[in-house]
Amino acid sequence: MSGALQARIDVGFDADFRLDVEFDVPPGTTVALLGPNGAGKSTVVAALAGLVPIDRGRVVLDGVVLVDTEQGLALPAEERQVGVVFQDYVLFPHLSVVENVAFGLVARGAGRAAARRSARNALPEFGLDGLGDRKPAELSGGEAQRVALARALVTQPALLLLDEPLAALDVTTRADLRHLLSDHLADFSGPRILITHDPTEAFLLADEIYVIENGAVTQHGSAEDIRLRPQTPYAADLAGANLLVGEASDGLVTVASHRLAIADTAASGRVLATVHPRAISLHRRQPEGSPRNTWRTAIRRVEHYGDRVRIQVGDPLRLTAEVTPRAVDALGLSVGDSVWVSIKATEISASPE
Amino acid sequence: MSGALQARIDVGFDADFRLDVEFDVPPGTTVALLGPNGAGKSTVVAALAGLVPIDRGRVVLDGVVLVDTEQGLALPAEERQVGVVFQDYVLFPHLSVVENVAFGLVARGAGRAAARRSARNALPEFGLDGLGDRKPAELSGGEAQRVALARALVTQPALLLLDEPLAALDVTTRADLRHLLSDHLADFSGPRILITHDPTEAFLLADEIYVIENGAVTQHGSAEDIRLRPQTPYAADLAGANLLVGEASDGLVTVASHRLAIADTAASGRVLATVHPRAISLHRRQPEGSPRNTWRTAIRRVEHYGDRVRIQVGDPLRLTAEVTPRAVDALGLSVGDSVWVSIKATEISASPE
Amino acid sequence: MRSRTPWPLVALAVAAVLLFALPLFGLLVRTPWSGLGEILGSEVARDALWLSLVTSLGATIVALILGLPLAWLLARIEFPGRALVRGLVLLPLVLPPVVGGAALLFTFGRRGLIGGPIDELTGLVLPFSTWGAVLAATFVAMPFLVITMEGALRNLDTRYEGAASTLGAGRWMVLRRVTLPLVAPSLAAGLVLTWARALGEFGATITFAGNLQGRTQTLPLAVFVALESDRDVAVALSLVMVAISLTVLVALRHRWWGAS
Amino acid sequence: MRSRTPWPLVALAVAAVLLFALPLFGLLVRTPWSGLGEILGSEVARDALWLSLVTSLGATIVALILGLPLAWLLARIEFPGRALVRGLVLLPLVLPPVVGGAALLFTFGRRGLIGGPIDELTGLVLPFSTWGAVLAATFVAMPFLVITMEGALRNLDTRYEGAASTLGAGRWMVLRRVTLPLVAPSLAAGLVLTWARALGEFGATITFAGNLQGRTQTLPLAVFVALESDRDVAVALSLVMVAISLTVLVALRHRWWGAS
Amino acid sequence: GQGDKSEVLVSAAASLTDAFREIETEFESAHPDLDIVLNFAGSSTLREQILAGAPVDVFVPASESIMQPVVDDGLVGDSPMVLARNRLAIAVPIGNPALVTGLDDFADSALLIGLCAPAVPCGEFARRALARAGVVAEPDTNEPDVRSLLTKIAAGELDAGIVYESDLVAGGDGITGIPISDEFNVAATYPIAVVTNGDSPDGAALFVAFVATAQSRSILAANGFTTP
Ligand SMILES: Nc1ncnc2c1ncn2[C@@H]1O[C@H](COP(=O)(O)OP(=O)(O)OP(=O)(O)O)[C@@H](O)[C@H]1O
Ligand SMILES: Nc1ncnc2c1ncn2[C@@H]1O[C@H](COP(=O)(O)OP(=O)(O)OP(=O)(O)O)[C@@H](O)[C@H]1O
Ligand SMILES: [Mg+2]
Ligand SMILES: [Mg+2]
Repeated sequence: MSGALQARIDVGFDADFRLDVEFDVPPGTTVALLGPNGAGKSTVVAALAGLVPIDRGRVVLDGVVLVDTEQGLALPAEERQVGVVFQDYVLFPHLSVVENVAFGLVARGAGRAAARRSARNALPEFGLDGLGDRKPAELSGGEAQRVALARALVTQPALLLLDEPLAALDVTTRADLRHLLSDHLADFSGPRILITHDPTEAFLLADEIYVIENGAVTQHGSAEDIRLRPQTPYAADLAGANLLVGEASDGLVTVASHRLAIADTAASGRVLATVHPRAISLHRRQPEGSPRNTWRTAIRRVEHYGDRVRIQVGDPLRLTAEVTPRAVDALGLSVGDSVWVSIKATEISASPE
Repeated sequence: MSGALQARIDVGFDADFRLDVEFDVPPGTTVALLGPNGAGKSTVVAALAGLVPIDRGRVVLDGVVLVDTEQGLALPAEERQVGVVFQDYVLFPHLSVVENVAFGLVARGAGRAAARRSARNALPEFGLDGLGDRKPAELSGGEAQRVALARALVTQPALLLLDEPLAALDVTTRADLRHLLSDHLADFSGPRILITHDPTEAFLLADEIYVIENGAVTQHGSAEDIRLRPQTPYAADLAGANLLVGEASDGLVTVASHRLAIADTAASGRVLATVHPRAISLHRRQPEGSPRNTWRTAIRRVEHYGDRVRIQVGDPLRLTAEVTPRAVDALGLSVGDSVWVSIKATEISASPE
Repeated sequence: MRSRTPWPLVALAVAAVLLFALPLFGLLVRTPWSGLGEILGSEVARDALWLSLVTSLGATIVALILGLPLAWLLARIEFPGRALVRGLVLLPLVLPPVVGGAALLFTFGRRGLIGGPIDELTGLVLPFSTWGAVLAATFVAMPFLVITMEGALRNLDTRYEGAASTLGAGRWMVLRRVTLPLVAPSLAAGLVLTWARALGEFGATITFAGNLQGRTQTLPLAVFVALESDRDVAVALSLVMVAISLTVLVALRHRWWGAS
Repeated sequence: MRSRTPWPLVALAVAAVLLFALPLFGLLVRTPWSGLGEILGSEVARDALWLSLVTSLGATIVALILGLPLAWLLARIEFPGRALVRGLVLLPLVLPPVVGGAALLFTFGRRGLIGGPIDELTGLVLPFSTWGAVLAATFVAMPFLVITMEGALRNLDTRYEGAASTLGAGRWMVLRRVTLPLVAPSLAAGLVLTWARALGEFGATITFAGNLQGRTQTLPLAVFVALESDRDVAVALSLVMVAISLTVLVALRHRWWGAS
Repeated sequence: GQGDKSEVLVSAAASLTDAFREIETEFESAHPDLDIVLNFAGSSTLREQILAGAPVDVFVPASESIMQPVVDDGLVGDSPMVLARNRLAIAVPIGNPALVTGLDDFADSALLIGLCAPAVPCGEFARRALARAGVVAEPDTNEPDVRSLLTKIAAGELDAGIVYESDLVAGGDGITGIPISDEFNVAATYPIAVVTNGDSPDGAALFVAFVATAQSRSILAANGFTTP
């Protein structure tokens, strides 16, 4: 079975926002959409599902043209084989959990009783045993999200659109459902699109990542690509890296009038330089030795993350360093303190913009 | 200003679920509620806010009795000075963003025009510039959540209840709003309760953590306490640790008929033993040397998290080990492979249940 | 919230209830209880009761079949003249019943715009037939369904319908399994108003369909005629109507209205 | 979804519109257009028009003040006999107008249960006064507001009201700024039905309030009298009612009904 | 009503509308201190109002049977007198498309004919007239009042019906009348009486006296009534 998705979508709300993106999702692969709030991710879902008419573009799923504005063609939502987990679930408030889950089966032609039976059988898998007869208003947030997930997955659609499907789940369930989802996704031969704000989730579940910002795709590639070579500040935040934009020449990058030595002497012109937080060292006294980049600055923020501490330093370059709690205690670092920053030239990777 | 919250709450839905918890939140401190889906966290919020009548209990805020079922007293919601960010926002669909944010100010007596002005001024802080005149239906999920946060915070209530207030935010905004929130919380002298599924968020923002499971508090203490000595499997998941429940005697813990050597020879009776994933080593061949616990098993799952890989091994003890990607490559580990597990006795901490 | 009783509201509501209850009480006081059985057992009364049930139910069904689509269009589709159509729907409410009946005669009568051709083609003469009584009751009662449902459909969040369609539900299934259940309380309200109005319908029926026992003489017509000859019969028949509507509504309580 | 026109629905809706439009057309065809100006300029017509506006608006306002609280209670508060009260509210719809008017007389007439004491205490005699006409119209029209609003309030998600109260809004502010705006389309529907029914009210008014020019003779009553003397006048006056209701509804289009 | 004039409230059967409006004008010019307020409705509606205590001074229903309960309730001062009579006539749509000629045609089952309901005076009288003529009629409708019977005849829905002569004068557009001969004809009686509920018994008495004058009788006659 083939089943690829090719989508070119251009749609706008008022003058404020315009989404103009293009995807190509081969069958059996998962694309993660990541992006800031309001970037247009949910709008992509609505457009693919047929809930928002698009202004211009063409969507082909498994050889079937879902939309083609040039031909004036737009399949209604119910004729697209698209399963959607909505960001805010949109469970039917008048139906019980079982009826919600069975809805798609009935709509796709299963008998009422058979559909309910399959739906009820699917509940345990989603951690919903015993909740089958509840109404959505009687569910907790996480339970409701699981119902939404179950409702979309049981119909086995040709395209799966998951809009932050795990956001409300507790750590345990999230891990379980991540596995369930990755098993499901592995069985499921169609393309799927996963929206998430959790980079880990994206890295774990997706074959390819699209970063959408302000209605446009700003970067796409493998998780590795994004992690190692983020192209925008948002992508750098995702990767947990520091991103600097500067001018390279002769093994130096000039960022906001500050010069950093880099290993790559061939780089020139505008470059994106990334530094991993763990590659940044902090010292009380001016460090000696190999690191070629050292300067003095003040601590802006100290955040304890369990066994790691993230420290943000201030101008001239706002960077985040990651150190151990032991180091923080040993150096007695706290906000406002003056510190020396050092970075080895080899830890700064620069790539043309 | 004092302002402590003392709450004893007992409330049930049907026969299925009963919440019976007790808190004591000193003024100026933040308590994080963590717990599995359906544990009753949102119910705590509803009960404290006065939206769900409680069956038995007493809530005192800043010396004012909000509820006392023995006296048959229950202040209506509008007379409690409680600010709530609801898990599903509950923005007023007929009001613009500015009107939503201004609502609480008007209700608390500000003039209509003044309230709108303050509300509009507060928008940039929450990353909502330019969205003031939108209706909630025209917002993205993350934007809506920010409006909910702004609406609750501008009224400066005596008690803040935040139900997963950052769940829908992108990484950048989440970090920004976490800081905003922690600044806000620092200024704000009343007690506050934060519900989250993100342990990092809890560890960063809360002074004390309550773990709620199935309607009851199963553990409470500092972030450090929970991280180092989780008392339940859920808490262990939170801390990212492996939790084993067993019988200790003579420096051995028996877990499901498997014996583990521990350093603490004095421990006896039922104990909770925790092992950090990084303290578990995996080998292709039977390891030699100091680790006292070694056994052979199969790999159940391999998950790549950027620069770490988590590997779950199967029976007799399901444990998760964390290794570097390099190690995975070097050892050629994949699902189903047989491996040797080794744990140093000193890495297993046991505490009485 | 739930525990506090809002006294000013209760006071106003009690005043409203009294406005309805006191006249009923006044009516009950003047009721000739002794002769009641005999009056209600009469053939005239039984025929009228039966016809009233038939025509009011018939009108409600027709109103549902025609009125619901109209309400849906008014609520959901933007088309020129929408406000005008909505105004047109209210005509039967504001037209004096006799004028409304006369207007129906001009249209559906033997010599009417539509009635003429119908008569020629099918031999069906609407006036003086039970069909005519149903038509008159529909004309007068349908606006309640249309207007109530338009309001309810406008209030409804269309996202549920969207979600249903992504699950493969066609328009008809969406309507039946999502839209209507979600507006059930308003639909119940609209149907009850429609049925009650049809049951009480008098003016247009008398003018359009005439007054023939067993064919077009519904309870209200029987009451009107009885008022001319025997007031006791009129009061007794009125009480039958009161009893029917109370019975139906109390019986519907749980089924339709839904628990709150 | 948005782009496809559901033809079967449209066909049914068109049938519904024709049911309302054709009789109006029939009426227009028989209208004496030449003498219209003179008829409408007459004192009788002007008095009746004015009175109709006053009583229908008055009845709508009273229905709002008394009926909204009742609808709220019916929708939100569980109390014994709730179904009975709801049934009671429908009485005016099912009672034949003359009987309804007579029941009002028994209650609010000079010798009535309430009317007697009122007369003695205040000297106010409701029958044959404009107040009486307002009372009769309220009695007949209020059910529409109550039933429509009960349905709408039942449909409403109470979480918004809860959220408003946590923000410090008291019951009144919640009602005014949250509840009513959220049910605005249904409220508009209810008010329009109420007003239109009050405007068209005839039977209870003529029975309870009498048919006195300038005091209780509203347009429908004037039409009734005109039918006895000059049909042209009757048709012309009916058209005035049609025109008023169409005008009001078309004017309300944007303000009230909200854009879709 | 105007200023300090005392009002006399007259509840009259709707069929008297035109006649009583003219009589009102005449009466008020003869008695400038009195203001006649006319209350037209169906006779039974008017009766209900009076029985419920409405402040009516004069009651003029379209039949004696309607007046009777008011008399029985002791609400009438002197016993009612006869104001006018109204003879029956056959009404057919204008142009008489069914070519009706007289009461005999009412036995023709091919025609659509309408009568008032037997319980209503016009129905009772019509049946008596038909009986006198020896005609057995099977009406297609028993209209509860003359007005709806007339509407249907005017609209051509009915081929013929029996109504009052006064109806042919007032609002008779679209209708052609065919007289019924005296030998079969039956007349309705309009009684008039002062009601004790009223606030102006003196004015009421004056009005009742005035309607018996020749001036009033000619007005009634011009509107299709016969006078005693
Ligand atoms: N109906 C609408 N009218 C106007 N603007 C809208 C409407 N719906 C969404 N928008 C705007 O379009 C943009 C994209 O919204 P969308 O919901 O696709 O964002 P998103 O990427 O899903 O964000 P989030 O991560 O917060 O869910 C946002 O700026 C939003 O405010
Ligand atoms: N109205 C209700 N009727 C019956 N049960 C309910 C109702 N509301 C909530 N529950 C149940 O009560 C329990 C607690 O729900 P609550 O919303 O407090 O959970 P939670 O801890 O907030 O979970 P989550 O993390 O998923 O938001 C759940 O099992 C839920 O199904
Ligand atoms: Mg979104
Ligand atoms: Mg919750």
